[in-house]
Amino acid sequence: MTESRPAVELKGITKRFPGVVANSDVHLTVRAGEVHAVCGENGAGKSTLMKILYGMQQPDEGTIAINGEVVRLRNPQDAIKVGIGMVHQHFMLADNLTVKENVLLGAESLHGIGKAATARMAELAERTGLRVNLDSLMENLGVADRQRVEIVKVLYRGARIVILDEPTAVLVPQEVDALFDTVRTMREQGYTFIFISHKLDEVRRIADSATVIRRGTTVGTVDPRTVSSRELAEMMVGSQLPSPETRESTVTDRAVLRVENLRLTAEDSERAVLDDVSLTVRAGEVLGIAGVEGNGQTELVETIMGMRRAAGGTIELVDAEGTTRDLTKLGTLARREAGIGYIAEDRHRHGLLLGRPLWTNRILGYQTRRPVSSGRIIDCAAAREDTRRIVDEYDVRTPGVEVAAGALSGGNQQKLIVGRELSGDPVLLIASHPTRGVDVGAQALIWDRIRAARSDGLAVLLISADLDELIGLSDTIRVMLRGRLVSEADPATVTPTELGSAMTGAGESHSLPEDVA
Amino acid sequence: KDSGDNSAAGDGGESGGECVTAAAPPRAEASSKEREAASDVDASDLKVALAFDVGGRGDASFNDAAAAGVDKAVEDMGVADTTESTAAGTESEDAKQQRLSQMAEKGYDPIIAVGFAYADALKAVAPKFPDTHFAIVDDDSVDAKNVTPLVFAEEQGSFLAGVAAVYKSDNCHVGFVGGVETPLIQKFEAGFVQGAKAVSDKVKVEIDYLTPAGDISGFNDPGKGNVVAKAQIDKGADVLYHASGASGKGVFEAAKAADALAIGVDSDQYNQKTVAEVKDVIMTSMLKRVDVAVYDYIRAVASDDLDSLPERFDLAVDGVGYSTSGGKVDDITDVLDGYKAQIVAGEIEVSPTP
Amino acid sequence: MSTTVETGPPSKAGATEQQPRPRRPIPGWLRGVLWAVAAIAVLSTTSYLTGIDTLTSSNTSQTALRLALPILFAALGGLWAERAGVINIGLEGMMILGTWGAAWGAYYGGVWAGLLAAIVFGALGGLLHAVATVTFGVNHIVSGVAINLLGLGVAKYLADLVFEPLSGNPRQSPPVPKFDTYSATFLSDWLADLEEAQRVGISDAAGLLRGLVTQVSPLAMLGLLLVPLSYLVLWRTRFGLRLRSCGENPVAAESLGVNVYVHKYAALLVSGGLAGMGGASLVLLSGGADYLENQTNGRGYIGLAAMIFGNWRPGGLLGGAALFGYSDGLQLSAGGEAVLALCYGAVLLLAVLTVVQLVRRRWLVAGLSALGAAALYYVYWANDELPRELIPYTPHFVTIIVLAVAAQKLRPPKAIGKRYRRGEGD
Amino acid sequence: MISWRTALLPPVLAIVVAMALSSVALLISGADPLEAFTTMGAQLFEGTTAVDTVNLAVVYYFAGLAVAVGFQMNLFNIGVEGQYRFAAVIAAIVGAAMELPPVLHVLAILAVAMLSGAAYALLPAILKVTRGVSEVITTIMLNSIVFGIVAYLISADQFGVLRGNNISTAEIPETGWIPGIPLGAAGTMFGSVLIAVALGVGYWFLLNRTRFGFELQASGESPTAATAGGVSAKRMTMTAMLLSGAVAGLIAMPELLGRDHVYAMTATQGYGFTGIAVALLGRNHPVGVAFGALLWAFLDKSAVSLETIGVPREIATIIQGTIVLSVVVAYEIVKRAELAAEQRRVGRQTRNGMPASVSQGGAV
Ligand SMILES: Nc1ncnc2c1ncn2[C@@H]1O[C@H](COP(=O)(O)OP(=O)(O)OP(=O)(O)O)[C@@H](O)[C@H]1O
Ligand SMILES: Nc1ncnc2c1ncn2[C@@H]1O[C@H](COP(=O)(O)OP(=O)(O)OP(=O)(O)O)[C@@H](O)[C@H]1O
Ligand SMILES: [Mg+2]
Ligand SMILES: [Mg+2]
Repeated sequence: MTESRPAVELKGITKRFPGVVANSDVHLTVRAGEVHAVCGENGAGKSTLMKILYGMQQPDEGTIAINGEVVRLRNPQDAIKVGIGMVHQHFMLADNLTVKENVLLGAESLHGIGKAATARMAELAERTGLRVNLDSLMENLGVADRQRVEIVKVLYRGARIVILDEPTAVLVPQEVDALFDTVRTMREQGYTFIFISHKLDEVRRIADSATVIRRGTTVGTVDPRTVSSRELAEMMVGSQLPSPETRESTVTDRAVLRVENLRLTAEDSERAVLDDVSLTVRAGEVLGIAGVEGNGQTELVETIMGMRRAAGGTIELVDAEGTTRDLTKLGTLARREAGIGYIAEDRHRHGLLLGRPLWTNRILGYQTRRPVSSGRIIDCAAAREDTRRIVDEYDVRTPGVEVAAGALSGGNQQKLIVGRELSGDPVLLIASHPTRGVDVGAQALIWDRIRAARSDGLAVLLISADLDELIGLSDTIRVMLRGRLVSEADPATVTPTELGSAMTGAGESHSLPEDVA
Repeated sequence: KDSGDNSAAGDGGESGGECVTAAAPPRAEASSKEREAASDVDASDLKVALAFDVGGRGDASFNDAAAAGVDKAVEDMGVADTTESTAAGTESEDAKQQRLSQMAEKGYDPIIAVGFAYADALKAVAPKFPDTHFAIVDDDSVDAKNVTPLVFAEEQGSFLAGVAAVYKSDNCHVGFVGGVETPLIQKFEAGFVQGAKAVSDKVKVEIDYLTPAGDISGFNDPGKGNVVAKAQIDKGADVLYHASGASGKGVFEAAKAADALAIGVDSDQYNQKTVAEVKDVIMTSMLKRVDVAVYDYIRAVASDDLDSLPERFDLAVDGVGYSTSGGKVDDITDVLDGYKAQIVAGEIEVSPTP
Repeated sequence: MSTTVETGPPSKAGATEQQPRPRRPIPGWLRGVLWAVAAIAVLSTTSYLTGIDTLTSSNTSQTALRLALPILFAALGGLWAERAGVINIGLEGMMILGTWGAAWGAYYGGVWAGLLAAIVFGALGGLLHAVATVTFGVNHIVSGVAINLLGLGVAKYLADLVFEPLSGNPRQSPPVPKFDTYSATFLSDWLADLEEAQRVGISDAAGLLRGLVTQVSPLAMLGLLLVPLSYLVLWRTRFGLRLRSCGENPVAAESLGVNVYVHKYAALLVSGGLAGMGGASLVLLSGGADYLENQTNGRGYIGLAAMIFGNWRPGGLLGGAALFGYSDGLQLSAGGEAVLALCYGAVLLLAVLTVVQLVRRRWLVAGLSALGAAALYYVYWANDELPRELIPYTPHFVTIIVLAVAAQKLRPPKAIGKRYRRGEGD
Repeated sequence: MISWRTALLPPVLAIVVAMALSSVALLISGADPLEAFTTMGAQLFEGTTAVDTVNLAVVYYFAGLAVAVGFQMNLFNIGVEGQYRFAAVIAAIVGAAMELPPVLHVLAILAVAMLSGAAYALLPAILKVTRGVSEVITTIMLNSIVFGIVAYLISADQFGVLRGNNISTAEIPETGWIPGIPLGAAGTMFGSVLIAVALGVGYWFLLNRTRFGFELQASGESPTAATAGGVSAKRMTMTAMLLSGAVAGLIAMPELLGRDHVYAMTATQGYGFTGIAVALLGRNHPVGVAFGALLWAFLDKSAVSLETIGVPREIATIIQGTIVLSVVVAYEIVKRAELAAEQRRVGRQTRNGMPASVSQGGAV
């Protein structure tokens, strides 16, 4: 650190929330023109620190210096003025505005709102690989494009210091590569990046230096190219790096879920979102579905859960005694009661009642079943009791079961959900991105629990964008493309890159080694 | 720009042109005798309370008239003390009871409830204060010894309005705009139509109400009154009679804009401040002398002579009538008084329902 | 001009954009015109078939405009507030404040002073709403309900204090000056000729149009002008973009340096001002009322409904207000038989809908609308007269029926009604 | 978790603020605030006012609960107004036509009222669920339409009876009355007060102890999460709306069965709108709504007494408006103060002991 004028220098930052100290005495120095990674467990305080740097929150203590000058950032305007831009962990986009409006917002004075602005935007879109009509509504864009819009937004404002808070969580490897290419090129042009990710190999690929934060304080800064992922992880949690590898196959030949010729049409047109999807999950098997987001995985899961009405096809569930039930006409609750556990991809939207206490969340989806309910009447005491059990068993870090679910960090919320969904003695678990945005420690725990349940005969339908997870956990992998299951892969042999190209349709279904489709 | 100064409306023409088909009744001598001031009665030991219906003092309608009656009593008879309280539009029934009870408990006597909305409250309260005198305007359904009904023959007054309207109509086409379609307002309609038909068998009568029973906004929406009156005028009506409270202002304005005539209601609207700028279209008003009734009632209480009060304030006792301010009906007062005499004499029966 | 309902499902427009095609979607104004033409077509057919020509007379459209005006202002007020993410159920209260202000200002300073005072008083209501909802994070509906109470109470109180000495009546102001009206004489005469000509369609359109160019007050012109103006400001300027972003995703807006508080305050001030103008339009038009207690009579709520009806868009809310004003005017001036004729019009509309749905092979909807058509036709055929008591509520029925038929996908601003606090987003 | 401070301080603060503001208004209009407030307070001990207040509060309580049911799932049933009036007129007509033994008759009328209230809420519910039409618009429209329906039904050609200048439905026979609770000189309390208490307890139990209540609140909190948890949002909307309508059906019953026995054209309107304010004041909690209803009824009653001392009654309306607003503002302020206190507490802890440890719920 001989740099005389670091681009960013945070000193002694402390930030308290009610009941939580998100940052305490954090120090962070970022040299100009480098990619600086910030690593840490869920809830370690990374996002909070970044929001402080971006002026969205005020530190209780500490100073911020940009390019050597101490500044007070009272709001994002101040931050933008000194050249800071931020791509948030959760998209900061208005769905009902157009792409152009989203980019323009707040920066109208730079290039006006007319032709000049459009031209500049088109140029930036080109550079970041954003290929959409600038006048289309934001809600019509896929995740990767949304990510690109976020980056265009930052660049449009002329930021020189760019914060990327978990930008890769939703991207497939090819998209990650494209993003990294962009980042590298811009680094050459003198941009400074602060990069947050839970994927340590990514950190090691792109970052010039990395600062580790644990429980709100800085542990230290290292050169990621000289330390291993394992060492990094140990700095973060102080434990060994978990791996998602399945040890031995527990697959039986008893089918649990049989989906045949499932079809689903879009709400407002005849377009097929799911096109003749057939699959079978057997007891003790983890069936992984790979696919770029927006190819129908979400819809598949929601159709199986009964949250969407299929246009055709059948869904059958075989319970432990071997009786087959046709689920096609049943509602979500009946399907859950039949023995399906469901880890939704978006825990905030579909998994939790954020404003309600943990024990209330324990009831959600189980409001008709013991122990939390006796059919019509809710048993609050039992719900509290069982929630305490989950908190203990799944290491949910919380002051108690009365706190609102929204007060927990993402990883802990996820652990609570996994605990809940495995509590009802399910025969089938549908796990959508079960470890998205979850730190390594929590990840290990979740994998562990899924594996344990699997060896007890649970059938698992796993959807994940994390290809390592998918390969490591699945017994079979099938690839989904434009609403169809196009190919099958053997997780024992397939590499993430191969899978990635199958997902993007590059080899169009015939490129995989174990292809049987 | 549209010209904004329509000068005074039609001069009416002599006795109604071809429209009138019935012969004018025989002349009767003007029966509206001057009321003698009641200075002989001393009411200085009376404490009078007035419980108004929605609108209260200043509503330029029956509440105001009641207030005027009390004011005059204070002046003439030296009433010791008065109090008043007004109902709110959305108040519950027991607020009315509470109002009456509070007045009675404070020792007010007599207590005058203005408006039939007080009927049920009075039924409940009057028996609890058997020594207090109560009166209720516009209702005779309360059957209690200490309650005096003060009701009017609105249909008789409206009959005269109908007669006047036909005499002044050039098109032989008149209109009635009711505020809210309640039995009370239907009396006005009934009398008006009978009056019009009595003098002409050719006359066309437009009848519209702004809102149905229960929706009192019809008494409070000049905009709607204006639209409806305009539509009636477009259909050919050129004399409009309204019984629509504050909405009447819209009727007057429609008449003014189209050079038509209008008839006011309840009090002499020609002299009312709130409609001053359109008063030249008001050819007459159907008077409902709530003030007289209230005044007479107070006097009767003071002189302990409640039996002297008429059962109904009708044409015979000048409880209803018509106004002449503005001079637009001066030419037909003979006709009107003639009909009045016939009604008083019972030669013409006016039905209170349409 | 009577039923410009924007019912084009926005999601569909979106879907076509996903795979960009060279053909551009129909612009909003054109869609408005198309709807207006369709509405006139239905009305003139109905009027031809039933022989009731008040349906399309100039008088009807003239009264429609007048009755629609307060609702239009209120709806515009709602638009501004809700586009900035604040539910404004307090429009009624702000309107009441506006009526008082209008009478007071006009009494002392003439009509324009009245209008100004109405705007200021309405805006004060808006300011209060802003303080409560934006600064203190109070639930928007609570605050709105409170403002309705306060507006009523304060106006009554002020009327008692100020008007009573002048008019002798605490519930009414003294007579105040009114706006003059203007007619485009040349146009109006030409249209009158056309209307007289009794040619199907043309005469009807001419009749409706003529009502809109005769005896129009500056306030009505202002109201109509404010529709495109609101569109331009909200959708075509930087301020509007920022304001709308506060209603869609305030945290995102904040993260881009937009001062959400300032924009919400501004939106509510405008909203209150517009509601105040709505109040003024009850007071300052000839044939109107001066100040009169309770004269707004729920028009603020109706305005809110018109705005939702119009899918939070200026063109749409104009359609909603026009629909309401038209059916109210028709009902008031032509009574039961015209309403019955409207039933007949609805039958025609439903028949068309049935055919369209059959072509699209949506059997259920087609069946339902066919059923509705049959039922309404029965009502028309079996009755010479509808229950008299229900006629005054024609506009309310029409609104419900049109909404039920139009099957629109409403798209409220996303963050509407949500509490926003600086720095609390994620 | 609600401490006594968060629960009680705000309303007290709000009442103080409201009194302060209205004092200003009183002073401007030349009245003596002290006298006004004493009169308001004193009237509670005069005559039957106290009992009248409770009676009115019973009505408001039903109205508040009807609105609160909808609020529990973010459904804004502004149509309680129309629903209760529709239910009242139907119940009055049916009740007068029925001949049944005493208790049964009352129960039958209550059932009819609840069914009619729910029926009037059915259309908005259906339109919302099947066509996505906002319940706010439809219920606003239906609130107006109910005027026409009531007028039609009680017109003399249909079921109306002329009583003086008033028209009303025929009188319900005595078997259909709910007897009052005589309290001597203090007046007669509505027997319905017991129904109100029962309904409050039932409401609490329904919301907090039953699956239905759980599902209702879950869909209010997050419709998407509720859907994923097996709660059908459409069914909940439908049930909540109908339930709200059914409770609304009871609003007019205390007066209809306990005092008036007929539904007249002059029957009071606006209870539905009052219900919104009361529900909000009581924060949708059964006990809170009860307090809200009592406070509101008290203020309404005071308005009458104010006139007798020559103070404009609008003051009561102004007080009501300010109270609603300041109660919620006060809740907000108190909540923030508590938050700040908590933050300080945590800050102290971290400085003394170790930096936020996992077990203490620190930064985890
Ligand atoms: N606005 C807030 N109010 C209260 N607590 C908060 C708030 N924002 C964050 N926290 C808490 O502060 C802690 C740090 O959160 P932060 O989002 O910074 O973690 P993170 O490191 O970004 O985690 P992740 O990897 O899950 O994104 C967490 O315990 C979180 O619950
Ligand atoms: N900040 C707030 N803003 C608006 N409403 C609130 C707020 N906090 C609580 N409420 C409402 O107030 C009501 C009372 O809260 P409380 O937590 O006591 O509910 P509860 O769990 O139903 O209580 P109980 O278990 O005693 O019945 C709740 O129904 C909730 O909707
Ligand atoms: Mg986080
Ligand atoms: Mg984070």
